[in-house]
Amino acid sequence: MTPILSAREVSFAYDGEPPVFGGLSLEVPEGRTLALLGPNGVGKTTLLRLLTGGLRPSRGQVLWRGSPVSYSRRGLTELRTRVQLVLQDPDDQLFSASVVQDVSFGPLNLGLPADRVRARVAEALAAMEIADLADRPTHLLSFGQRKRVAIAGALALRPAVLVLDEPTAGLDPAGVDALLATLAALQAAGTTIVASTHDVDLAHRWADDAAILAEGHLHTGRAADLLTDEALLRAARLRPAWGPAVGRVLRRHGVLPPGAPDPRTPADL
Amino acid sequence: MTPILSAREVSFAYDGEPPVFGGLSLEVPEGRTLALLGPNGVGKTTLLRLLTGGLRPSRGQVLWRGSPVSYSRRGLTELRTRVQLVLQDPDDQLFSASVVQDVSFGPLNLGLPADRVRARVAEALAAMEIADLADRPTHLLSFGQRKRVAIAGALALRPAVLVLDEPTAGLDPAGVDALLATLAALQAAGTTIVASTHDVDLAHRWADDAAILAEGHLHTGRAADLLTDEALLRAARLRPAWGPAVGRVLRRHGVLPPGAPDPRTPADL
Amino acid sequence: MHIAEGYLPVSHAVAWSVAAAPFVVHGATVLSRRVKDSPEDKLLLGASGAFCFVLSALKIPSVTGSCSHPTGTGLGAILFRPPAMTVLGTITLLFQALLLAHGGLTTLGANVFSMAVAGPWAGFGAYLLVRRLGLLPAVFAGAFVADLTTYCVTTAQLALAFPDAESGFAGALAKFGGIFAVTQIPLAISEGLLTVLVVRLLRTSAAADLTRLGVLRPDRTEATA
Amino acid sequence: MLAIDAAAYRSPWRRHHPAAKALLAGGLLGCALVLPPWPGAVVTALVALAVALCWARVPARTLLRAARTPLGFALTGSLTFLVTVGADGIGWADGGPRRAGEVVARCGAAVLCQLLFAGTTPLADTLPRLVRLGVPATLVEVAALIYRMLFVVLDTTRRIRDAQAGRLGARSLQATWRSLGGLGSAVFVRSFDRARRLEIGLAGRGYTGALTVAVEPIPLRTPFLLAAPLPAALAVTATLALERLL
Repeated sequence: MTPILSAREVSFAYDGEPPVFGGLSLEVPEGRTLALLGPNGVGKTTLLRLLTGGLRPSRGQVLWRGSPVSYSRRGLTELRTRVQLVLQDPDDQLFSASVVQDVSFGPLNLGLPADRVRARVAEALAAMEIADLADRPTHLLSFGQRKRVAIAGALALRPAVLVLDEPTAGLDPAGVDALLATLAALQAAGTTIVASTHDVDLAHRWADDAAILAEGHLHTGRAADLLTDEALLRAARLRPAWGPAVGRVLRRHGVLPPGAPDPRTPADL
Repeated sequence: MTPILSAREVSFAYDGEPPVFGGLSLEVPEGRTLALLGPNGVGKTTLLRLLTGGLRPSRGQVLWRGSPVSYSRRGLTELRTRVQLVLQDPDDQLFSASVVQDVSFGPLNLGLPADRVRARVAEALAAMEIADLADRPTHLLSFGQRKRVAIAGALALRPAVLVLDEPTAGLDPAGVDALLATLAALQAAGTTIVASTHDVDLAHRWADDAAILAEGHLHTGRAADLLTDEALLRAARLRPAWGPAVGRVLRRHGVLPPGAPDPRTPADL
Repeated sequence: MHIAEGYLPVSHAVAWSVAAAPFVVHGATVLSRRVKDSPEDKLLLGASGAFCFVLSALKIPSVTGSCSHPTGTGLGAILFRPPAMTVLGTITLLFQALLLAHGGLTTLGANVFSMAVAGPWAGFGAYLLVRRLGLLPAVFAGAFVADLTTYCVTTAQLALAFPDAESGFAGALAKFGGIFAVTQIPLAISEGLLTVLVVRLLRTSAAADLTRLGVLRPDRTEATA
Repeated sequence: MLAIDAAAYRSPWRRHHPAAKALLAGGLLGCALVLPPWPGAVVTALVALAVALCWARVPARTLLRAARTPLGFALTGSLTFLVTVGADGIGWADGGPRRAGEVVARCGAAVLCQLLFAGTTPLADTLPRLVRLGVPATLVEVAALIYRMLFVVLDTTRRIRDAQAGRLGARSLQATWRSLGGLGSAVFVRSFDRARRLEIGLAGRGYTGALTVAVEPIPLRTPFLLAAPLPAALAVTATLALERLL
């Protein structure tokens, strides 16, 4: 099946700097969740910005359902109604003091009429479970609430693919759980989700597929396979997850039957 | 033994807001590491700022070796040469153009002569293992490097107690490992360390003592006891750590002998 | 030195609003053109405005030992040019009136004239005159003159509104001038010093921005001076 | 973070249209400026205070704290009315105290009206509506952007200042200056950096130059609109009645 979004041999260098990476390929299968892992500074954010049209590859192509993305104004508008990026720091995306005004920005840029904009805003706030924050000023919200508003701003464009840069950074465990539940509901409603992280436990708990970016190479595969490959994780300067390690020990000692899945959280034990 | 730093029944409210908490007591034993845990928004940062003289309790006292801290200019100077706070975002602490200038800020404010300032800076950079960054402009450093420079800026005042707010936030696993190793070296050299986090695994791996702030109450005790109390952790909206959970299962099935310590990282398995 | 809401008689409030209006309109026209050419400038203007507001909220020690707030108009005029500073200053003054009750809505015109028109233009003029002698002396001159001009204009505004019973405008000028000089002249010196400290650091930490804003010359010989 | 701003969002009048609130507070402000200071300004001040505290429920503490700076200015400035400068030097002015009292009363009343509006009407509700009054959209967008970034930058400033104090940055005058220079430049750098990151964040949402947003409609409620001119009418009536009595 054609992936919904893919990168083919993309390279990128910021103006006047050495290339961040050269020739990476990635396929995002439709309707699934993909975790992009790697240590800090390896280019995860750059790759996400390439996938969402925010940067243009110096070589290679980004493809939407197999067709190369056009970087004309129209082509970019088309891509952005399909793929939305949520940055790590919500303050980088929230420009309005009013939650409703901020979320309405994307739909208005699409040229939708006022009543449809209102409907989109209400829908996005409901999906993020923050309808009650509609009247609150952005600057009096907590970090976790601002994060949700930023995601709602992306959802208001009804993207088919939602791309999140370190979505759980700065959230406490309860906040992480709540956000993962919301993302799961989005996925169930048909949205494809890509998220970067350097937390292997988190990726193991949440992702269907994984891509590990290390030393300029991208390793891709099913999360269950890739995230249990300790040699690869070590090479990528990541810490192996508890779940697979515990599962292995328990199976070795016969506590878990051979075919049973690895535990995902300590509560599974 | 008298704790090196303590809070006795401290309450605090920001101007015109309801109190963050009322009547908390905490003792920081000398030469050990204490983890302060709790969900976001519960007042961890406020408590750390009270302990380091950045805020003055509305009721209650902060004590240095059993004597109440004086909030006179002289009293605060004295406290701050003994207790230093490192904020979560290093950019809030770096305001000079170069690393050396930044780290020298504290010693210069102490009024030390130039050669002693230089010695202090060199010592702090060496302790944080960033002597090679001395002449670099701060804004060209990576996040992890900036974090180390921020800590060096605090160490240059030669504090007996180093207080860190979410020191590992934003660091990747390799960065976390390296920072924990550096903090261990500081502790070995006699520095008492207090750090806030909402990562129970991290606290379990690193701290001697723990304090859990939940719903306005502070629960304190040895890390090994407190961090295995699942009911308490759940009440504090924290996720139980893998280590103790895995240890319990392994002991129950006879894989680990009854007295053996819990694993601290998946690599221990 | 913000003239509080209701302090000026209605006729004076109206007159100063009329006097300030052409400058604000001119500034707004300049800005609109700039933003149309490069949309990203709108975000930089937002940042600049926020910076100006925060700068004017800093407490700085004055030479007399008391504390006061800088106007920030000199640095603003040097960094963003007087027309832009008139607009940013007007917005800042509106926010100060509504968020801090510093200055008022009916006195907005008078405050805009002293702090967002006279101060920036005088400061920028002084800056240009001294620029040959080097960046930092020029920055000091710009900030000092902008602050002092603001104070002089406000004094004149008050003296016009409340002339002395015997000696009229001149006497009132002396009275208002005298009573506010105690805080304002040391403050002007302090603001000049602070602005020099800030620009000196910016020369290393934000050389590219200063060059783009036209404060540093592109050859960057001053960046290392 | 800013007490008046926070009060405005929590105000029970939040759901009233800004125009209705402007009519109410503006009417009172007109009374403060136009009615004879005695007894007009005093009456207006009392009416404005009563409306603010009892009807709009602006927190008394916020109101009083905010009024301190403008009243301090009014008092200092009005000291000059007590003396007169003539050919034969400085002397006490005839009727000086009365003139000072009048100006301070007028200013105090006006400040309370201003705070009545500011303490009940969030800027996020007011700013986008300025376009309908003929203010150019670009200007309104820049103002709204400044308003949003203000809080991000203020927060940064507070944290940097705390960090400096923690490292003895306020220990001596020299240290204070060193801190202020660092603070000013760091805030500039952080503000500009923030603007550039916001540009990246908004580009993905389709930013091409206009920050158009949908303004939530706030209905103009007839009862409140009808009640809005009443405080001013009350102030005028009471002043006229008192003038006849006195």
